Amino acid sequence: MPTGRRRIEDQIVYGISRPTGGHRAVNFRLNAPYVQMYGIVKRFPGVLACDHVDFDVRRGELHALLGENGAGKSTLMRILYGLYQPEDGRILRDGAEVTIHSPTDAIRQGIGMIHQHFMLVDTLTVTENVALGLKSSREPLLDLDRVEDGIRELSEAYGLQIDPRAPVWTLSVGERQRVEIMKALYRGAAMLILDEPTAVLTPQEVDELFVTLGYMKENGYSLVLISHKLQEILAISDRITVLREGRLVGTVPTGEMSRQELARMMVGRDVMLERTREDDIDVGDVKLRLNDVKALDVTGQPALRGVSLSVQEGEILGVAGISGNGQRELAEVIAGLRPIAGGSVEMDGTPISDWTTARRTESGLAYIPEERMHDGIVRDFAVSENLVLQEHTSDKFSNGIFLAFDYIARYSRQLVQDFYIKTPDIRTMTRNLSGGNIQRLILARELSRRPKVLVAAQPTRGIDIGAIEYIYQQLLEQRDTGMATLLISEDLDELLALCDRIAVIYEGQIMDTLIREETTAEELGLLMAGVHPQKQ
Amino acid sequence: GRSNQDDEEVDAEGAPFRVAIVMPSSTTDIAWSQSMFDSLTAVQAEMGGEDALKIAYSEGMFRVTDASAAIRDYAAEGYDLVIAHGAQYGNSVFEVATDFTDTSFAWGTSSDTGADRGINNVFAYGAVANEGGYVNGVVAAMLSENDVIGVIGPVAGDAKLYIDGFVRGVTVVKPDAQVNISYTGSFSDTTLAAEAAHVHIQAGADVLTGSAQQVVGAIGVANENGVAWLGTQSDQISLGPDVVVTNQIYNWANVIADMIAKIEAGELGGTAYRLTFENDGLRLEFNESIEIDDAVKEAARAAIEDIKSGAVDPVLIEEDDE
Amino acid sequence: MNTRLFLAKLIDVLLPVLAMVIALLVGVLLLLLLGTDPFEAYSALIQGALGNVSGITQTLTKATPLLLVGLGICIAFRGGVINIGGEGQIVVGALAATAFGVGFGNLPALILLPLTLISGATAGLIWGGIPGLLKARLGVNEILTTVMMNQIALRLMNFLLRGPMLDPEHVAAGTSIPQSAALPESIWLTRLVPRTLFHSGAILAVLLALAVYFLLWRTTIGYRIRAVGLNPHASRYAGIPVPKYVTLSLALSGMLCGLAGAVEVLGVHHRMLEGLSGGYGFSGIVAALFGKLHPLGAIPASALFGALLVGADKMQRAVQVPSALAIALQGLVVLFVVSSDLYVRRRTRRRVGEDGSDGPPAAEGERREESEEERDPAQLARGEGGTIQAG
Amino acid sequence: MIDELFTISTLIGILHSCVRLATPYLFASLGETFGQRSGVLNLGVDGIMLMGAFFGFYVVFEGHNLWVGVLAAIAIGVMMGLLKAFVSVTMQSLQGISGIGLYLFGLGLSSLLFKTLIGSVEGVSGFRQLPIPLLADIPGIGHILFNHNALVYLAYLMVPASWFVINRTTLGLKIRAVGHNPEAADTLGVSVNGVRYTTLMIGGALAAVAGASLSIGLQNVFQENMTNGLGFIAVALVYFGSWRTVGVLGGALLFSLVNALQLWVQALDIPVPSEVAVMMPYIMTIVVLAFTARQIQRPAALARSYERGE
Ligand SMILES: Nc1ncnc2c1ncn2[C@@H]1O[C@H](COP(=O)(O)OP(=O)(O)OP(=O)(O)O)[C@@H](O)[C@H]1O
Ligand SMILES: Nc1ncnc2c1ncn2[C@@H]1O[C@H](COP(=O)(O)OP(=O)(O)OP(=O)(O)O)[C@@H](O)[C@H]1O
Ligand SMILES: [Mg+2]
Ligand SMILES: [Mg+2]
Repeated sequence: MPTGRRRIEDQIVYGISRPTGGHRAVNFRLNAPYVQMYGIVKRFPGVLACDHVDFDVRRGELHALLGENGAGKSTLMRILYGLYQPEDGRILRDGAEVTIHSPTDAIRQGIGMIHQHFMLVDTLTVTENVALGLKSSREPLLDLDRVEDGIRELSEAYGLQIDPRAPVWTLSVGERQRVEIMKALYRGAAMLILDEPTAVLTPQEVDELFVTLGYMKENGYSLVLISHKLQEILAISDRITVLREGRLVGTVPTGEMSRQELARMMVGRDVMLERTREDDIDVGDVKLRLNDVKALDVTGQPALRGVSLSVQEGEILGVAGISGNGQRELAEVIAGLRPIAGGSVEMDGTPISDWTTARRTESGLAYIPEERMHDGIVRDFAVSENLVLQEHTSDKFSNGIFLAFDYIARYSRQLVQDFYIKTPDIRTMTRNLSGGNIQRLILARELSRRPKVLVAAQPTRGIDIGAIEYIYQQLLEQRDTGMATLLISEDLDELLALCDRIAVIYEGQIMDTLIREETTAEELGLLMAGVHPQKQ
Repeated sequence: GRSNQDDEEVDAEGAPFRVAIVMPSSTTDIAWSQSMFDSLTAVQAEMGGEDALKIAYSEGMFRVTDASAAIRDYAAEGYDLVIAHGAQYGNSVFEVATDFTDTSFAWGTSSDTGADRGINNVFAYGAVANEGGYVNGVVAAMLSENDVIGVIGPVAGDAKLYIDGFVRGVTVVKPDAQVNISYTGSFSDTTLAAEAAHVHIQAGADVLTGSAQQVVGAIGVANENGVAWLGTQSDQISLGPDVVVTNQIYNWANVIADMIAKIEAGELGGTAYRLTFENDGLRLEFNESIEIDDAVKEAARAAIEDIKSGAVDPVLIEEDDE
Repeated sequence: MNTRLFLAKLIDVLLPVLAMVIALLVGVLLLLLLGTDPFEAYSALIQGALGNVSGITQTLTKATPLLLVGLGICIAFRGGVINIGGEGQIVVGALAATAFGVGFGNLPALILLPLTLISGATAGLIWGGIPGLLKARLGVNEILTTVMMNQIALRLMNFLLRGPMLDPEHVAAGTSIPQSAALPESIWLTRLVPRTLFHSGAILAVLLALAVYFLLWRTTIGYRIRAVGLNPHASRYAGIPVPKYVTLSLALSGMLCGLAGAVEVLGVHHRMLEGLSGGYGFSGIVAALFGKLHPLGAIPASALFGALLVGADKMQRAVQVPSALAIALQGLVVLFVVSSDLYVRRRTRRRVGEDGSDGPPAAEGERREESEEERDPAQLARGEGGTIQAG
Repeated sequence: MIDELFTISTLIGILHSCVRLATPYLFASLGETFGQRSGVLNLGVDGIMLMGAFFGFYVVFEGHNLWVGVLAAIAIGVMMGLLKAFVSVTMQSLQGISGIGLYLFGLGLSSLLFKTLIGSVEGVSGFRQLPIPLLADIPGIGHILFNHNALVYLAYLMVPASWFVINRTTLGLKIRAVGHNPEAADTLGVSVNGVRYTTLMIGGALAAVAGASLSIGLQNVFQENMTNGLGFIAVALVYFGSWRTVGVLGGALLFSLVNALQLWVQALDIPVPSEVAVMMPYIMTIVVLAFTARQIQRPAALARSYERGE
């Protein structure tokens, strides 16, 4: 669409020239570094988050940033975006040294950032979110209509489909991310930092995102992509920088790298990427059964329209599906966090639909929530306190009234050891752990209870491969000891690697349940889109 | 006459007589507390100022614990007379009085001197407010043209004497006049009191009265609407120069002077004073700046005389209880 | 713990006191406005609060209700709710205690005393529990309800003290003074120092402070209250019945305030009368803050704030300034102390590293509290919480 | 008696009282709404009101024009707002408590100034009834709505005005954003603290005018602590209105209506015990909210002070 093209050109002139205010033509020299960072140092209480890190991004380049949880990726980029001040180091833009004290400065330097945890005001509409902080053409009044037009143009030009008038809280994760990108584009950013943008996206959304990023690259944007997914990085990045424990491991052209090599750079040892599993486990009797379960979502709309499935002892049943098709509700109904609107849930053959969450937990149900920062832990509790969140009343940890402190302490130290949770101490505030470690903490808490049934929602989202390897290992071990696992995930590779059977959920119904050996990613993909392969 | 004696005595000893007073609200509440404070300063002036009569005060002692601490302190500091100007201070007064038997105390709004409990260093004093209430009632009845009169009380059961007397006075003159009484449920809610005034006026009242420090708001409204206001306790004319017709004023001067005299004569308590028209403790002041129908003035004076002579007794009116 | 950390924490503890001093220095301006000699005034303030037995006992007497209310506030804060209803809860507590004590006056003291205290506590528990329930079940904001319930309680008191509970003797004497009959002398709390108001309620309060500390940091209930206060969602996921604990923290908070009322009646006035509380509900919040919202911190804190109140009154008497001055000074002190908190938080955060790695388990609560300071605002925010989906 | 209550004239009277009574609550609650929408809880409203009430009164008492009095109130209100902002935004103090400090400070200082500068309760002639030509003559409505003093009208004008500022201006957008997600606003270069300073100054000004509306509008007198805790009710009403200007209007009107009603019930001595009558406004407010309370959109960052990640 030629018109679309034209707009892009305009946009770029606009985009690149506005930050410096001057009227430079579009004759930017590709491969000239746009931003350079030298010897960046950032210290947090107890952690050296960045230890003399060098980093640079060229024009028209997509530079991937890779590293374990807590390696310092977000921090490095937050420094570039003016959210944190480095203790040491220099930042250059177009070869000239700049100081970036605040996001405002960053924006002025043409730098935009898509945060890992979205920075959107969800009570406001898309347009309002974009207009926020911008000078209005008719101060002091708002000029939302103009902003809206701008948004429509850009979304057409970059294939970013969003309804400018929708309140953000009604948007899907993918749409929210587009709003974030829109914010940056509208502000005429010449460089875009994306912190784990794909962690929260469905495969389709990931593809759409990459298309957009492609456009932007063509048009001379500098892009930084943080991700834990090696194949993605290998697929679309030009160069890769790897950090480990705050230090720079190296920057390499993507072409020369393999997943194995990357993994080694990241973790510092060989990582088993292909999980092979011996398949001769004997599945026992049914541990968890859902009969025609119905449930409503927050807005009162039906989210589960009669879901039936069963998980057997020693089996991992995967639930594949594009997020927002009822996965969250499914997990919550089983965990007893959402009232059941119809049908029944059985554990060990006994109906548990009307049991409290606590009772389900006591009788052997474990749950790894999707929103771990939000639902999985109390950020401001000590690690040890979070490790007994479910069980603190059980006679292991209390006599019903008083908590058994010393035991809890000993127990926590043990888990921290067994599950390799990276933390200074069991009394450290949990919020000071990196996301990967928080996930380990939750896993430790749930698995150490030796549950009969585990419901795990997106257990590896945003987790580095080292941690992922470990988590897979744990899940498989537990399975071998007879745990029945319901694994809800959008990552097909993950499902295909771990599951015995895979159920595909679409609009609150199970499209089909397939044996892993007899299905393919393609088939699953179609089902996830609501299409029955045989029917076409 | 008394004051001369005092002067002599003071001269004789030289050291000033030291009075301390503890009061629940502010010295400027134009109500209960202010009436006493003004009287004290009046006595002071009469006796010859600071070096004849030294006054120490603690205001805003609505918290009884604080008041009780203050009373005890003043006693300990050797004040000659410690006035506890509030009903709620009763406990504290007697408790301290038993500890400081040679200090004299006075307890407001009561007739209980604790004599029956063998305590004899406590005076008691109160105002027979229904006398002034009665007279104000008479005045109200005569002023009212559409025979509707509004009363703004603080808390039901409080200011009972005044209001009962007032109602009595009205009904004596105009048996079928309507007296609307409304309470704000608080002593200091000037906003609600003001609105209550509005309501009364809209409900047809053309004469208003009320008690407690909250009335300032109501007087403002009366003023704005040119509706007559009858004041009580402390001088409220300044607030409504054009509408405050009469003002029952508590004049504690004599009581104070008499207590001082008794104390210096070595009698530390036992007397229960009651402010009445008879002993000039109650005064009815007419607002000189506005001209008032002589008939009204006359009726008021007559009412006062009747009360003095005991011809009418505005006190016992338990039956017509709201 | 190592001495450096100990010193650091000592400074943290002393910072509020420093802030208080600075506030008083600013207060000098007010004194000059009144043409009083600041030096004289402040020496009177200190004298009055701590100078002699009477001063000290007054301070402690004042500190007793402040501590009890402060403890209630601590629980509420930890549970993520704000309790501005202390005032009303004190009043109903005092009313209930009096009603019971007078009504069943013929019971033996050993039974009557505890029952009287309990009835006071219960009344407070209900008065605090109602906002709790309304918040937990219907999402009615507790600031609104507690503010309103204060007014209702006051009017209820006005009514009862002039009607049903009015002292029969006074009715007889015709002097209808709004106060109840006296409680049987047998259950008056013993005065610890003769010729003062200082009574054994103070001991009770201190014991309760310990109890609350244990409740919050050593028991499962406290653990749940704190968990709910910090993250209702995660608490739900962990199977904690959130609405129940929201209600509970407000109810317990109210219970302690109600108890404060009962103790004031039993220890100081021996009957119910107007002006029994007059602001303890708010002062208690301040005391709790001075104590860093920690039950044990509340002990010295309430003593400190009590001293300020008592000293200010003494100052009014000594240099004869309007009572308003005392109030204004309190305001300044609160503003300065609450601000000084920032530095404590900053210092604490700088120590996070060391903190993780030292200190005996005994220091749990303390450590927790310390790092918790930085997020009390967050708790407050959550206290604001619109609604929490039931179950 | 009871039937009098339902005569047209009485109903008009009740509504007229209601409209007037709501004035101070409107000013104060709207002011508080600004603060809370930007994420700051200010419990000190009552203290600011008292300061406003005093300065408004004092200026008029000194013989100046009524509007000069209002300006004086605004000035002091802005200063009190600044103080609150400094303490709870810059110093990031616990907002609930710093508010109480502000309240005590305002309460004390206003009384102190009153004692030193004036000394005794005096009256002034404040804003007078200002019937709006023509409109005031409409039967019923005219008296209810258009027969009040200037400040009453101003209070009601503040409702659409506040709504407009919050929903139609760039400042309003910033306020809403800062109150809900300060981090997000910050990353877009919105000065979180700047916005909060602004809203607190606006809130202070409005609270002070609320005070003035008593001392030179409805009562024409100043007395120590004359607000008698009105400011706390005003804060409560913000929750009642769930942070919407219209909701706040509703809350103020409901509370005032019940108050007016109970005053009338008493005045017409309808056999309702006054003890009960005086409790009704508070009970009703709770009850009504309890039945209407829904998933309200409270500013997510309310009462949470903001500091960047580090
Ligand atoms: N604001 C902060 N305060 C204290 N510590 C912090 C802060 N931000 C980051 N850290 C710590 O700094 C280290 C680096 O964090 P960072 O967010 O950069 O890791 P990351 O590479 O983004 O990890 P992940 O892959 O989980 O996002 C971690 O140990 C983290 O705990
Ligand atoms: N204010 C803070 N104080 C202490 N630590 C913090 C703070 N903010 C962030 N961190 C730590 O820095 C890490 C990086 O922050 P970020 O928001 O990127 O989370 P994350 O680790 O990437 O989580 P996830 O992997 O789930 O996305 C966080 O995991 C957290 O442990
Ligand atoms: Mg990160
Ligand atoms: Mg991460």
